[in-house]
Amino acid sequence: MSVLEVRGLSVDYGTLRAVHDVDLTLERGEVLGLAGESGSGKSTLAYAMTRLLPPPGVIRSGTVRYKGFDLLSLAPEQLRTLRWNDIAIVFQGAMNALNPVASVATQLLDVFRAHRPSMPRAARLARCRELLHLVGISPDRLDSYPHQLSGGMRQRVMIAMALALEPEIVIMDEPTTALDVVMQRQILEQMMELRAALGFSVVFITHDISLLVEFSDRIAIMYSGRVVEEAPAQSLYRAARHPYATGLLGSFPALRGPRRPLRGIPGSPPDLRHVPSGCPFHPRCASAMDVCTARTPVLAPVDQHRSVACWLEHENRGAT
Amino acid sequence: MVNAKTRAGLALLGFFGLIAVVGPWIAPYDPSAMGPDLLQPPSGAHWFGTTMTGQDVFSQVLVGTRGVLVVGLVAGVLATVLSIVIGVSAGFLGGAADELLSALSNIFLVVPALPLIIIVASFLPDSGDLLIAVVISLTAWAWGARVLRAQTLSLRNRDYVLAARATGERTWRLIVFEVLPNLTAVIASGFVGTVIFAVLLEITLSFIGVASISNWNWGTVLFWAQSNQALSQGAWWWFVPAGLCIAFLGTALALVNFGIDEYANPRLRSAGRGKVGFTPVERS
Amino acid sequence: MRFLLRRTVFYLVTAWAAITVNFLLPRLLPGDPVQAMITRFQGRLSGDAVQSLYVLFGLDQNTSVLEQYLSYWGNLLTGDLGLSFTFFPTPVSEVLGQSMPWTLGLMGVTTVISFGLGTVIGVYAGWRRGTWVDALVPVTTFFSAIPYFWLGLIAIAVFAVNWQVFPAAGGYPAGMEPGFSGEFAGAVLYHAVLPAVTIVVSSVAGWILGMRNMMVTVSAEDYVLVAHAKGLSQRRVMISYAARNAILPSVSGFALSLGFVVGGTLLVEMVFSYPGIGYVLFQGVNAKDYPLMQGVFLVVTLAVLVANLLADVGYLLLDPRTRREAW
Amino acid sequence: MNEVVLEARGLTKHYRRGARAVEDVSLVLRRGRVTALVGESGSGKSTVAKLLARLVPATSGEILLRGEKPGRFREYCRSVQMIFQDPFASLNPVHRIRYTLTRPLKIHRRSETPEQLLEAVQLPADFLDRYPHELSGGQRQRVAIARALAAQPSVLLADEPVSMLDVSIRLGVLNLLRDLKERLHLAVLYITHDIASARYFADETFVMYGGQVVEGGDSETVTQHPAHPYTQLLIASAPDPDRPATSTPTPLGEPPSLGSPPDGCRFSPRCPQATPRCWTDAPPRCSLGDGHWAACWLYEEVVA
Amino acid sequence: GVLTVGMPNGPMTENHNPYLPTSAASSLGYRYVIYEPLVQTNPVRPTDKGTPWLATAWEWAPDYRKVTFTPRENVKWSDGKPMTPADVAFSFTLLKEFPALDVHSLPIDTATVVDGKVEVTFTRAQFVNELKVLQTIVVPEHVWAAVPDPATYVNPDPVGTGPYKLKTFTPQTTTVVRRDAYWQELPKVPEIQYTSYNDNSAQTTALASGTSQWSYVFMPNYKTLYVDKDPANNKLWFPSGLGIHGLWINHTVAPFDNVALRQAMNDVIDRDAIFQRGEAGLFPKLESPTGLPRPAGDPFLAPEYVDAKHEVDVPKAKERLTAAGFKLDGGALKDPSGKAVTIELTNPAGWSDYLTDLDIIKNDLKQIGVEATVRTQTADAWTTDFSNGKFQGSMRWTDTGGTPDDIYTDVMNGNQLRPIGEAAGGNQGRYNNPEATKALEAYENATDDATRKASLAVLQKIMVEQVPMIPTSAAPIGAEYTTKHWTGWPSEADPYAPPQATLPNAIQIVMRLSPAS
Ligand SMILES: Nc1ncnc2c1ncn2[C@@H]1O[C@H](COP(=O)(O)OP(=O)(O)OP(=O)(O)O)[C@@H](O)[C@H]1O
Ligand SMILES: Nc1ncnc2c1ncn2[C@@H]1O[C@H](COP(=O)(O)OP(=O)(O)OP(=O)(O)O)[C@@H](O)[C@H]1O
Ligand SMILES: [Mg+2]
Ligand SMILES: [Mg+2]
Repeated sequence: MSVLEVRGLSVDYGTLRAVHDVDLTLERGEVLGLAGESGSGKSTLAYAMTRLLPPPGVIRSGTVRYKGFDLLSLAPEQLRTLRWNDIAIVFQGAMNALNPVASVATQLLDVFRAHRPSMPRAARLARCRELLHLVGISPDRLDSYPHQLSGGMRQRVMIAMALALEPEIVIMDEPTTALDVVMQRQILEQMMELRAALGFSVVFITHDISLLVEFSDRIAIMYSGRVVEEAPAQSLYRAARHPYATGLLGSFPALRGPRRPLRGIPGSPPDLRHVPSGCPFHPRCASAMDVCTARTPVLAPVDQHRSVACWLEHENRGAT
Repeated sequence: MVNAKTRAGLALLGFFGLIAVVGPWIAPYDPSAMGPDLLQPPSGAHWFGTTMTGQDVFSQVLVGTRGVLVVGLVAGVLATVLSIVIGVSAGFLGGAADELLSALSNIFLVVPALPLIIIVASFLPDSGDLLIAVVISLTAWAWGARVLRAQTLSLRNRDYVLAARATGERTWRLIVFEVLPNLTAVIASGFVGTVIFAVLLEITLSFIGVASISNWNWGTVLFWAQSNQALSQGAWWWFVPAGLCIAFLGTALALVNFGIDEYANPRLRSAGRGKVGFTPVERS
Repeated sequence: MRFLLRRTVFYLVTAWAAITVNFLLPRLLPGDPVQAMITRFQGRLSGDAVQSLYVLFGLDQNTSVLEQYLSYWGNLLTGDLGLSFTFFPTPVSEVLGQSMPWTLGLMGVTTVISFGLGTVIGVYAGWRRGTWVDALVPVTTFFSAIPYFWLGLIAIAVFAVNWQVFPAAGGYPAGMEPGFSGEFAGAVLYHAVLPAVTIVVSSVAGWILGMRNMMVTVSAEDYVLVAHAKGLSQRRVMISYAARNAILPSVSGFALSLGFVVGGTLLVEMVFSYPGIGYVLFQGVNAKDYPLMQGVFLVVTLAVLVANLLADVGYLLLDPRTRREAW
Repeated sequence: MNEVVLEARGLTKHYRRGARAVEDVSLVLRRGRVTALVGESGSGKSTVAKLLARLVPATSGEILLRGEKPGRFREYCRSVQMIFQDPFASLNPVHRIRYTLTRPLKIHRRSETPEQLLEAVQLPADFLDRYPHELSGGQRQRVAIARALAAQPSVLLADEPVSMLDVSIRLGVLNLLRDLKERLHLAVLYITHDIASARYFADETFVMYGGQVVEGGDSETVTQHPAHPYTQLLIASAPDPDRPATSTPTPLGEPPSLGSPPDGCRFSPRCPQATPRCWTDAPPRCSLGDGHWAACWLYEEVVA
Repeated sequence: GVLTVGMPNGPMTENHNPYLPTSAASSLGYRYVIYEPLVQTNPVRPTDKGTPWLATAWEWAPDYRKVTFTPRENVKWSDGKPMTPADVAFSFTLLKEFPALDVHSLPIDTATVVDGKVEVTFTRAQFVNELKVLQTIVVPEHVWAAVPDPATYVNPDPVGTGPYKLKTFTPQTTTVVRRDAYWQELPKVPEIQYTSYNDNSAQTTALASGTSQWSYVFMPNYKTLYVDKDPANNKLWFPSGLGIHGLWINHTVAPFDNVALRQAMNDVIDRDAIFQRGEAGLFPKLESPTGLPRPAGDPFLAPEYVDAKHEVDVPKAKERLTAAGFKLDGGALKDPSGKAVTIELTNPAGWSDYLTDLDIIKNDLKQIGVEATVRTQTADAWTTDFSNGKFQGSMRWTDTGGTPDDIYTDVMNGNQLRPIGEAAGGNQGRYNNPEATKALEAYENATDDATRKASLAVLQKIMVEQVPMIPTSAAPIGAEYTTKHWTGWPSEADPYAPPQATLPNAIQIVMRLSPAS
């Protein structure tokens, strides 16, 4: 059963289309990984779903359904009550995501004040302590200010805050970039444990393919504002179908096992202002065909679990 | 690119600039010439009326524009240069130099401006426009220097400054070419602020009778109007135009300042009308 | 603590330098108090008075500037600011004591009002960027660009002379004796309305503009976005997240301007015949009244420096990020 | 071949507010070799790079360039260039790329053109007239590399040059570095969080923890046979799609405070194998053969 | 029932010392309703016999080195003690012992009580200072003898012989109330309020609105600003004493040492324009070429100048110049050596009346080809430059006194000559004429009227023919007052006293005031 359904979402920054006609489904309790080149619109997509995209971003088309509501047509007040209660976000830079002049406690309590006005103060405080404990931070850190916490701790405070109201969906945008792997693992494993316990769904954005494969159930790969392939993590890792996805998987070094040659992807990413005609990847694609320069392939299922936006797949399909 | 506010400001400023250049030529009368019509309200012959001694107020305002603009610009430039030299050096060099220069700007901040101006004006033989501009800039740089110092402190450890140093740039080049350009917005708005301050101060000085009133400027017009109690005499035409001109000049500068801010701060530029927190849905 | 100590030492040094400058400044002025007095009376005091005045002001003895400087410090440290020449033989401290409350009252209150009002409007204008509130900002700058005396005189012409709704001059009615009565307080308030309103009108734009621009900048910060994401009410986000951070730069400006309050404003006091310290200083300057000038400078200098120090401390309290450095 | 170009002896850096960012670090960079520096966040890696570039003054310790004490800064930076960690922060937003690239050429009187520099990092020449904000992260990082190369240094200090890029672009940049190393015999210090890339690109790898280098040696050995408990933890924590389902136990605990580090081994509070001695005495460098060493009491016997 | 007096003098501090020019009592003038002089003299009619006040009679020795006062008898201090001759003598001794109190620098030698009369002797002849001596105020010995330093005494509880005593003081306003008893009939004004405004414009507004009933303030257009607001009652009278304003010329600057040039300048300067426009009709017109204002100067005029009037006469001026070798060349005047004649006129910025005068003078001088420029300075710089002789031309006043001596001494006394760069107390124009100096000395020390007349004639001749300074206006002793509440004010028709509230004569005026019906 899906908790979030994105259909045909397009987002513009002025004249520039950063997200292009994206379809995405998030199932209950699953971790959906989102990867792709930098600048392919991952963050834009995640923020647009909750209408948190800062100006000059504008949503041009599409629907985002959550439990039957279309988030894009809700009035601000309705949206406000839904936020955090149902959809929480862990932002990319935890350094800047906490209000520098308010203590951790204040910022946690704010969430309860807004969404659980009837909850007694003592209960709120108790819940805050419990939350910090949950993410492995000593509760006496409640009175600390953000600058007094290390990057990892701030990130964990954000996670605690995200879980405060036991939301249905948690969106995490590169929550661990710039942290060392030890810290990264600590945080993610905690998150996964909590997910197992609480049963929420996660949208997880990162550049680190290894991490993504390891932690997510399903992965969507974005290129130039579009989702080009979507498949269960393991099957994507073992056999990607879209040439860009294949290229990505062939580009990262492995820590263990024999050293394998890294293939990389030739060429450079497209300028979003001058996107090539047809399939945006075709100038870099080894198996590009005539049709690729002329028409843009759409994301379509190729088997039960996998969708790909590539003419190669579509022609196969057309043949069958 | 340039928004409506800035355009309006620039247009107004250009208008005053034009008057400053051609004012003395297009003035219908010699502003000092005492005509036969004493204290006449505005008429076809005297658009802004006449003074107690029969001078033409319109001509005085026209001719006086140049002095105001010159003082404002010269004082603005000098004060800005001083504040840059002292503020940026203090912030960039740090250590003892910083403490010394900060103390210097603090002293200039607390030393009262009026006596200082009187003292300097007394020492120099001719208290003309340029001198007043110099003196005003002496009293006006300290605040800017403080602001610039604080900004520089935050800039000097930016990676791009370090990176430029790592390529072997000399210190003065770091200051001039790496730090300064990033202060453009601050400097520009400081400059505009100082120009407004200088214009107001010059006019005030003329008004309270400290600055020279040998040359015509709007302050001189107001000085004569006030010392002849124009308002009490009902001669509003003598008092009002110069005051409004000052206000419009100041507003023009402030409007330009809006533009500078938005031009130099990409966040302000791109933020548009949109509201943070609720991305608009505009289906086409 | 070490931070505070270092700041204090810095301020002490600055104070010393500023006070020394303040001592030298009046002595750099050409002329002397007696000549200035003769000039000021423009013939109504005969030239014969020169001799008696030199004796009166104690300027008939020759002392070197260094001696004067040393005795000045000696007197300062014992709290003696000397006798004013303008109001001879009233002690400078008494002259200050007499005009300071008026200055502090009028300027202090209007500075606070102006800051408060400007901040509130600025917060709102920045938050609702592009709406009519925001469009108000250029209008207020128009008022701030008007020379103050012009605004004041027009206000007098309109409200005091033409409509006669407010008094034109003074801090209280001419015949009334200051005291702690309700009647007197009422009269003082009534007399303060016109000066106060004109001050606020001409100074509020600066605060609005600064606050608005900070709000616009801060509104784009991640933590404001997070606050929205948390589903907090608009008010809460605007006040506790955006405004709370945006106000920081204004605070030091506010503290400084509170320091400058002590200096009074010559123009207000001239235009409204208000009994403050600005006009006293102006008289002192015109009269070469060294002791009075020094006294006013001293008070202003100390007030500004203390305000500066307070701004530092205030910053420490308001911005937890700086606290670590301090303690 | 492989002679020492840059050597650091006992480098120590204490920041003014008491952070002991780097403690007694000794390093050797050789011609034509890439030396990787990995470690936890805040362990002082960037500080080491800045110390080596002489951008921050060392509290103690010395730096030797080709065996000699370095002279004037300008001469020094001709030989030692640095790529900064953050490509968004290290390019001045007000200058066009042309300015950024022309300056080092002028300063060091090189005869190349900026176009040639861009070509070396595989960027088209029309980038010269762009401003940094018109470039993507990967493009910026390549410009930063081009700038560092303009002086034709013999040592390149690359501080996380690829952290912000997606893997395909990352690969391009690293290949470029390797190519330079091979063609120009550059000595490279490669700082990274991506241990797998250290394995692939670096000849030797050093591991830092809490301001100290705790292990060093041949990259393959350090990544495949980590000796120091922290290195083991690091390797075990690194993401790996092929990881067996049984996840590694990771100790919860906070990184050391650099203000008042523990007396003995700085890792001791978090170390699963810590002994009482670890708490009180700093461990020596224990050689494990083949140039592989670790600073840990566990290997004391091996030395003895 | 209150008389409100206003002055544009800024805030006051509590100081009722009648001697100090810096005290509120002097600044606002209420010292003269609390303390009284020995004799009331009228500077508008300086040669009139004084009105006996605290002295019922006085008599000068022929050489004017001694004066004998007969103190009034039934006078009581406001603390109830009687005034004695000793008090009078003490008041003179006080001035001698504390030169700081003696603003007139009277060379008092002794002051003794002889047979209930008081004899005061001087080290120099006091003919020219007669009025100043007679106007000396009397203070109670029983109060002031105990004051250690009268120069720094703020006199918190003033005790005087006048009909008023201090009621309240605030920095803005001082109030005095009528005493119960007085040595003559009590005045009808029960209370006087002295209010200080911060500047002329505030004072003018107060006068116009009737808040102030009596003041002396310069107003640029008294008709619209004041009189028109209540034409029936708002009055002003600006008589003149023996003091003048004029264009001072620096005689050390060539070619202004040339008398023909000075005469020519005098010929073209339009005193009427200065009266009308520059001084707003308030500074009385100065018509006599001798520089003596009329009618105050009438008794002193030499016979040949009694009917002389200054007239603007451009052709005559040009004639004089040509005769002296000057050339008018295409509108520009060249001196005999061929140099263009230019003059820089300086005055403090902010002195708008003088600056208007200078503008008028500038335009006038253009008629004889003299290129004048007007430059403003700060008041201090101007004061210093003027007394140091570093100016070319400036508007300034002369001293005012009971005889023409004050004017002429200021303008041409050779004893006050100082080299350029050294401050001079008078004769700042550096006019060097031994004949003038001798005539002044003769006038001051003469013991008979004939000598006085003769030397005065010499001085007037020098003034007319040498033009050491170009007089433009008389110095006014004027005031604005309203007859709405009180009548009996001095006026042109009844010039019994100068109308200002800050002069000793103020009490004379208050005594004459009666409520308007
Ligand atoms: N304010 C903006 N104005 C114009 N273009 C923008 C703006 N913000 C983002 N973009 C563009 O939109 C595209 C998508 O950006 P987005 O931040 O969603 O990418 P991303 O996939 O999250 O990249 P990264 O991996 O670097 O975080 C980028 O090409 C970027 O240049
Ligand atoms: N300018 C400075 N002043 C004070 N402390 C500093 C300064 N720069 C760095 N530090 C401190 O020194 C320590 C080492 O910082 P450094 O940047 O070298 O770490 P790093 O290993 O590069 O970390 P990362 O992997 O996050 O880049 C950190 O604790 C940091 O807080
Ligand atoms: Mg992103
Ligand atoms: Mg680093």
